[in-house]
Amino acid sequence: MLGMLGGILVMGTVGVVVGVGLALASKIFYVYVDPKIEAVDEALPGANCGGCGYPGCGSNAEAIVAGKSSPSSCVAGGTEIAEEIAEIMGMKLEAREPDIAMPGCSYGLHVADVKYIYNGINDCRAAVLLNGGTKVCPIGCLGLGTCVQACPFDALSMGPDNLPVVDPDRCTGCGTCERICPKHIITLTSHTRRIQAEHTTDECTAPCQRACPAGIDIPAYIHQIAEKNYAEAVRIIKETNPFPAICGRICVQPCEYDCRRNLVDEPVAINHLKRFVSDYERTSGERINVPRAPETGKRIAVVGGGAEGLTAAYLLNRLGHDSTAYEATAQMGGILRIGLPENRLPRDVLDWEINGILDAGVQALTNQKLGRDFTIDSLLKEGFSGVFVATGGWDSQLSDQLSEKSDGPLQTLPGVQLLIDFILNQRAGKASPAGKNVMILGGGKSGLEAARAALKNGSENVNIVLRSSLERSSFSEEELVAAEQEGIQFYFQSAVTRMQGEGSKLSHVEIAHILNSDEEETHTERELLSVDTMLTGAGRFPELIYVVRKEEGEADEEEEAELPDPVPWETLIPYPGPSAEEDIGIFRPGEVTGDYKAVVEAIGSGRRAASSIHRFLTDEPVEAPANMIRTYTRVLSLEQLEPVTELPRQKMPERTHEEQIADPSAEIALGFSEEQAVTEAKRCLQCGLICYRRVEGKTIH
Amino acid sequence: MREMIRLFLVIFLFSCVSGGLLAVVRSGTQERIEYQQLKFVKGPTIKEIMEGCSNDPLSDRFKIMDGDKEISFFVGEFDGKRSVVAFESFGKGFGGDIGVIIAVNLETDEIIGIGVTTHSETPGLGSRAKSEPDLSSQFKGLSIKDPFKVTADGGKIDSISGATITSRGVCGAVVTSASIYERLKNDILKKIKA
Amino acid sequence: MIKRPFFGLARPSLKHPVVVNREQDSVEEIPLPQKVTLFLSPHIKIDDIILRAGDKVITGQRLKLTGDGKDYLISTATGTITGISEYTGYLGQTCQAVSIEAAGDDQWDDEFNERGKTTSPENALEFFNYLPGNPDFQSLLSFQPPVNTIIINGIDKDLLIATNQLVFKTETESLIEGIEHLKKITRASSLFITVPSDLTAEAEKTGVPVHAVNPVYPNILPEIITKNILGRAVPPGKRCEEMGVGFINAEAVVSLTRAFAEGKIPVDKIVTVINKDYIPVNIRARIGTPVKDILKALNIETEHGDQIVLGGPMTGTAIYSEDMPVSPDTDAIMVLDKKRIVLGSGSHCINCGECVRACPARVPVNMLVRLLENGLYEEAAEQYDLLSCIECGLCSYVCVARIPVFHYIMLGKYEFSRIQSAEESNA
Amino acid sequence: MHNQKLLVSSHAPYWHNGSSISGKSYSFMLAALPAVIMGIYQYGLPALGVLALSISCAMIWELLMDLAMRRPVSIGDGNAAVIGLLFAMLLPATAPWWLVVAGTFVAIIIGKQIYGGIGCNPFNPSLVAIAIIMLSWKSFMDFNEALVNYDLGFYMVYPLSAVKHMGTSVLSNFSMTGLLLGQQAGGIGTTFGLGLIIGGLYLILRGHIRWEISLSFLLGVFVTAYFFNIADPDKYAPPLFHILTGYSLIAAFFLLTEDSSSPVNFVPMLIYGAVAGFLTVLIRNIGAFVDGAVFAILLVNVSNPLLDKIRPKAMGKGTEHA
Amino acid sequence: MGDYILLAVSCIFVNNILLIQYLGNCPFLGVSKKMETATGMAMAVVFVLVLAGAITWVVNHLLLKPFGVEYLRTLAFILVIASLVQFVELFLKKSIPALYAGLGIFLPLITTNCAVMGVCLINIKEEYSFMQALIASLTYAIGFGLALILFAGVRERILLARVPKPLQDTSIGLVGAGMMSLAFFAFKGMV
Amino acid sequence: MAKTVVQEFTKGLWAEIPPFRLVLGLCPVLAVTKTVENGVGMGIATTFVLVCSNILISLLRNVIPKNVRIACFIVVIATFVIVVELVMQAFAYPLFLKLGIFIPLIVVNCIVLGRAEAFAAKNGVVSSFADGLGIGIGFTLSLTALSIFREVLGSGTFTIPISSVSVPVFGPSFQPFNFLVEAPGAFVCLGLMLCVMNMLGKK
Repeated sequence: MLGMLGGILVMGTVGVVVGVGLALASKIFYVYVDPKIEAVDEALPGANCGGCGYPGCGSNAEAIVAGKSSPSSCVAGGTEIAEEIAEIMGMKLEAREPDIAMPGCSYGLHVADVKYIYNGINDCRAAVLLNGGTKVCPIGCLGLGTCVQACPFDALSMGPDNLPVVDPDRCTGCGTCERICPKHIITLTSHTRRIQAEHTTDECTAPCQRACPAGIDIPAYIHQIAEKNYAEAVRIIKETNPFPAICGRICVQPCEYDCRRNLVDEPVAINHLKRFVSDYERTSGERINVPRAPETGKRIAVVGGGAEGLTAAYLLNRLGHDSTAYEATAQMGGILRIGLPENRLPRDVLDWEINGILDAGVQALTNQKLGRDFTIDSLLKEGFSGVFVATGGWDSQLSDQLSEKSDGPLQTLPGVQLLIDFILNQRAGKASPAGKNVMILGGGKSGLEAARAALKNGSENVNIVLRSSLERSSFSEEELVAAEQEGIQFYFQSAVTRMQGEGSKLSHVEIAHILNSDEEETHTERELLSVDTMLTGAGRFPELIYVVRKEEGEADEEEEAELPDPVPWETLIPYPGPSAEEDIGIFRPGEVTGDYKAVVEAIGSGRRAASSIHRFLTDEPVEAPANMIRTYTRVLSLEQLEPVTELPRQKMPERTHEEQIADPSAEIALGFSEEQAVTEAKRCLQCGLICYRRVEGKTIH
Repeated sequence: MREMIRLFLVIFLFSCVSGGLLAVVRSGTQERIEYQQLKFVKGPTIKEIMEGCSNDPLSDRFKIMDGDKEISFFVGEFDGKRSVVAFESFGKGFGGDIGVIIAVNLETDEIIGIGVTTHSETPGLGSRAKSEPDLSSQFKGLSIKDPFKVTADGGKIDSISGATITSRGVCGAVVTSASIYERLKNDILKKIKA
Repeated sequence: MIKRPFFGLARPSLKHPVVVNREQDSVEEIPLPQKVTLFLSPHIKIDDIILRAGDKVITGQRLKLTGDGKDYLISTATGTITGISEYTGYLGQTCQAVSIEAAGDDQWDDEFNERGKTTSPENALEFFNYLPGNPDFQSLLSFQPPVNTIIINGIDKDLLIATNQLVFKTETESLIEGIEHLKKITRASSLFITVPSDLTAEAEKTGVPVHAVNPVYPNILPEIITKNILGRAVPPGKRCEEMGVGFINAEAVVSLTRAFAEGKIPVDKIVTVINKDYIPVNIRARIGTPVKDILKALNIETEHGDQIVLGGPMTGTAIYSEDMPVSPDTDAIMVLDKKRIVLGSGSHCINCGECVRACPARVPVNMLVRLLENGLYEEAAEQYDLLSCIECGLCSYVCVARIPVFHYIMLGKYEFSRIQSAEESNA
Repeated sequence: MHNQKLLVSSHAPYWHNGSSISGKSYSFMLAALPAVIMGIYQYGLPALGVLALSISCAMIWELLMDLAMRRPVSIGDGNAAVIGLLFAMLLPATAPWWLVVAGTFVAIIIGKQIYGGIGCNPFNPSLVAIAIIMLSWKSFMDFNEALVNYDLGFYMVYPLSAVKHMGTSVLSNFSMTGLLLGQQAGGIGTTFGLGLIIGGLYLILRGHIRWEISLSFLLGVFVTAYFFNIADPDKYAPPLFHILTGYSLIAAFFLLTEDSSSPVNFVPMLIYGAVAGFLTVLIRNIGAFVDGAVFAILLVNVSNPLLDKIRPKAMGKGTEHA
Repeated sequence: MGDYILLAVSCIFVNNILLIQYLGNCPFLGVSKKMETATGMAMAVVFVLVLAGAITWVVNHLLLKPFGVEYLRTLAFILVIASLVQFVELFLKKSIPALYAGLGIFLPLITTNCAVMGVCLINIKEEYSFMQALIASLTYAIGFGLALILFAGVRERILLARVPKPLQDTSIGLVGAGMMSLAFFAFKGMV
Repeated sequence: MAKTVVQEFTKGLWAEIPPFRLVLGLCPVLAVTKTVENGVGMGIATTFVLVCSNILISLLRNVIPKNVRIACFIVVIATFVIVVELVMQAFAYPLFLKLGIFIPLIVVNCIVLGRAEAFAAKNGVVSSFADGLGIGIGFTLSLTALSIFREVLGSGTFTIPISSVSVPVFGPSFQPFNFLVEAPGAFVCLGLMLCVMNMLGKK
């Protein structure tokens, strides 16, 4: 008992001293350090890989606590650490789709053309110092394995053909390889990124790929067919084109015109191969889909159930948003359903494809007409983060707006009327409502007529916006002077870039004045005009995305807040595709964007719209990459091929003439057999920028 | 302030509780530990130097206070006579204290034998003081009243090569025991007889 | 490769050639080629160039390249522009190359003459950027703080080359006149001439202070000359021009004389061609002449696996195509037989210290190369003097493990500047 | 573009002075030859056996390790052979075969290859092996015990242990010329002082080793031994004796100068050598080991990276603000 | 005086706490990758160990011994050391932030550095006087620091070498430490 | 996230086996693995402390204020260490002598404090127990493996735990590789074992 007392006494004394000392010290020497930073730093893996974009885990921890970086910014840590950090921060975690590195070069040094024999350091960066590397191709992999050495997670190795191979299980998507590769061969990729990808100049693209309006990775899927991985082929196609079976039947195949095999014999039957794999999907009975990115909780409305609208809806769905398609008629499909003969596009194929999109999670509402059953305003009010109007491909959504119902004008697109309607009504003596501020787009002489009519009807400001320059306009000097005296304002060399309004009313239109357009560089000056009625001279109205307008300075976070009534909105233009000559404005010279010569263009446009919306929702700039390959971009190519064995193109089996007569609605083309498909796929030269598959066994040296 | 008190209290309580708890464990094991220490540390040495005795010196032990230190004495019975006591003393070695047990014939004051019990000397050098008999056997038969010094210091004890300090430490321990012996001889005799 | 000396204790001694009384004093003329190719400076973008294929040009014509007329090119042949193509060169820099198909006889452009042949700095900048010998008037005239010391190189910047020495020996009179022009143009407060010690007599005729250099590599590197003349070393990562010291080749000075005398911009370059046996031949060729034509005129054959270097053995740049032309700064063309090519090894540094002892800038190359191998460019610059390197190449020359040390260092410098500019743009 | 003529592209410089690792290794072997021949002459076939086994084993271990780690085979550079040779030179001629095999394993694998091969080893591989063997199998490394069956006509007691145990009185048994000419017990290649000096001078002249290290080591040994000798001439041998016996000379020219584990700057080289010399004598005179060279060198190897931080300022550095 | 020097030599070299006594290896391997951190750690250890050695000696002789509760030594010591370290950390953070920036991050590591605790226990076990304990603590710490800094130099080079993948980092660090420990055998038997 | 108790236990045996995976607690690993007996003894002692302190800290985890938690953990751990020390003295005295200073030093073994801090302070009693036991057994296994390697090759013997009997493993002609039982050998052995573990792959 005495011993016990001694123990307690002594330890008690020590405890008192220590306790008092520490308690005092913690008071006296108190320095505030945000415990969150320490906690976050502790939770981070400490690999200092830099994948988060900060120099090390410590600085990322500070950035996370400061709110500059997201809890899931650590790519190396994975979800577990992200959850832990989110917990420390008291935040809800936004799920993130994993990125993995993907090498973008498929011809190693021993098969590609080389400029010289390299004698130097085993490091790609060093090789680049000597005339940009050994390969003739300016973007080809130099095969010295710098990325392999740089990978902090051992996920890369050099494959047998001296190209890097990624181990997807180990790759954390930190991006070290992407940053270190001097040729930018390795890029991080995910389905999200692939859906949004545009072909760029620093990327190895085949001629067919560049020609495809939908941007399908053609060599990749043909390669998968040759390897008999049909499901993978379908998945690759669906990343940019959710209608392989339809496209495979009715596409105008611009890709085949550019096929490099044209230099030798006949192009590869790219489209027939697409049809073959889509039929494979159809007969297998199982849907093959692009994996869906983590749920974002955002809802997007797509007005129009045609190829463009459905493409956008499907891809938005794949990007993690909830998309709903509104179709005015009773059935989805748009012009695909009514514009094509049954024997070229059987209806069951169409239904199969549309059902596939619906099965993937896209909501579809039929018999819903814009302006009658819902308005853009009502959709925004309902909580959609964006409304994509994709009705342009079929007919004008504006032409019959006054005839449908007798009781007043039916508003489809807020504040927009067709110039021709306005004039016809005017001439017919019907009441033509036009607001105080009227803007007339194009229209030539009838534009002027409409402007005068509007002024007569009580409009105060009437502007005519013209794409052309003053010299090239259809107005004479006298006409202009006269018109300006009447109070009509002209804007030459200008384009509409944005519309703003509230509820069902248009309030402002932003136009861009294009300055010195003769020079290579174009400068624009933007101007916001008050407009409540816009009369458009063109027959069709471009695809636009309507989103809720935020006042400047309004915090982003308060999305939950009640929307004001009427909803303020503005329009967003999807970034233009590679074939667009001009980048500015909605209305382009000649036709507007929605007039497609082929379904594949509509699909491409739908994909870009989906990508634009996704970019908008993730606070990225809505624009194409600066180095996107456009029609006028100079791309290295080949004029002739080294001897390549000529191989005949597979013939598409077709119904005989007699059979066609017997059953006129049955499909004429029958599709490749598997053997045919694989043989045809093997004809593909698997082109890269300048590489292609050479005759077997032949090497350069 | 409240935080400080709380902080202080927790540490205080923790210390007290653990101190008390350990005291209990300690009192439960104390006896056994003491015996174990004797058995394993000194036991083999005592047995060795008192070879031929007819009793168990380990259990035949008594304690005498030397100043504020308690010293254990082990009694050896030779030829039916309880004539030998063995006890431990310490000398400074190279790596710390060296414990030396010395057995003395109470009648002749002659050293029966010495043995090194504990040390922390360099293995292979100083440790030979314990493992090899070169050093300790030199003391056998000498009178405890002799001045023990190693040759390097002008004495007659040959030190272990490479371990002068250790040898010096052993001598020092023997010298210490001599003084203890001198001081306590009367008490020892008393105790033995008792 | 040359044989290792038996006594390895001493520093490597790489002597410059002495041109006095040698056969090579004669200069062989290379006929006008069918096609000349002229490189534009890398900052000119293809989209800005207003020259078009099919444009007719005449010899010595000042061709405006861009709309604002700041950038120009001196045509070196009379004929038609056949194309503008992109070329990726040393350090991965891309620049545009203009090819001109020569149409027989030269017609000379008279613009310089018409403009009065004044010695104003503006005129120099407008006409002399492509002068043979590649004078850097841009630096000499517009550097801030201004360059006030100009050193005329009478010794060539690399081994085996004799271009400038030759000029010194054979065209002393023109040189004296050229120096007068140079003085008027630049108004530099002091001029020096550097020559190998055995050309001191010729150099002294010019009346300009002469700095005789022991003709052993790397004594002729600008940084070392700056240090020897000014007594101040160039701080790491800085250029000599930042110390107020500019350099101009003797050949460029002589070209000035010719330009003023004839009223035409000279378009011929003296080049030392070093064939596979290391025997140098001096030739005079039109700027833009493909290497192929020169080799053909001299009957030098190349095979698969050989190496052609523009410049000398220590600092030149290897080219991969014989279509590569002679530039205003091409002092030498060296053809290396494949047997003589040193194969770089992937060995680790064995820490023998040869490089450390050979380095004139006292850079700890042994540690530097370790860091560079591991890609630690920032540490290399901060702790191991990466930026102090004066790019002489001696480290690679002496490396026992045959590591391409110089390559590593240039890679390190390149990557380090990239990292720095990336950081600057982030900040 | 097939079969076209391609040129080689590399970075400047395009010349090289012709030195190579293999050349260096062969020079080392050549330099070691006098001492080795003397060793074989004195100890006969067993010495030759040890040498042959050691060199071949070293090369085999190197090869195996290269294969195991999928590295380019590096035995061609001769470095492994040199390590094997030096290791064997340090052994007594009677070393059993398994000792040689195990020793070369330690030297090549633990001493060199696991750090990444040539140039990466922070310690001299041969010495790592010798030190480990000295700890593990003392009796085989005790030259007195090992060479007990040899009678070569001179005093067959390992000089250092003789002095250590018996004091300087035994010095009369040795003549300095005798020691210089190899009349002493010791390792196969360590006794013939003259041969080692000739080899060392050859290496210095060829520029393969750094004379600063060798010189400062010998000076370090000399000065330290001199002071010890002055302090107690009965106990501590004179400086020349220390230089000519044990591993001193082979250490000065062959072991201490191993590239990877020694400094390259002038001042560090001097310090490195001198400290090694000092420690060698210190261990011999007051330490537990008979010959201190092995551990002294390992100890300076450790300090090499730190020492090598002493270096001259790079040209132009620090003048920015001048 | 001579004894003290002998003690110092013994503690720094002959019985080096890291390489011969195997104490304090976790921080040894942990912070030896860079010279800077090694120097910081070495300084921190010297600083703390001297304080800890003195205080634990006092605690032992003035508190534990008189009460006969030496069995509580471990508990008392670790408590004292841990709070000492925390105290020093707080103190430096507030008063000498410059020093804290250099040493601060190493201080928490010292709490679980068995070299500190080990030396305190050795001081008691060897029954050193206060002065001896102080010197032993200081010199053990110096020995620790010396080994750490030397090793950091070696390790910096090893990090730049082509060590095979499975051996990288700690594995090769341990082998290197073993070699260094071997080298320290040089001092064997000197004192 | 939710791991079962079994998982908490088994992870200590392979996936997170100290000191190979978590490079912590090296000092005892190096110091006491000269003989198998020492290794096993040390392992068991550590396991005991680990399990007990894990349980107690897990129980008290809501009582301990955050800013003095380390001090409190240390008190808890030290208490158990002293218990082990006393018990070992009473019942396994020879082993106590051999392990010497390393028994009290369990208190600063990073593994023990590390588990307390990283696991027991955040988890329930049952998982903390499983975790402590798993890690402890893993630690013991590592020590055993290392000590077998070192003793068998370094001394040519095998000391059976508890009985303290050293059995020669090889014939008399075997020359033990003494280096392994010396300090440097301990470092090298551990380094090479880590290498082997790395080669065997994580998890």
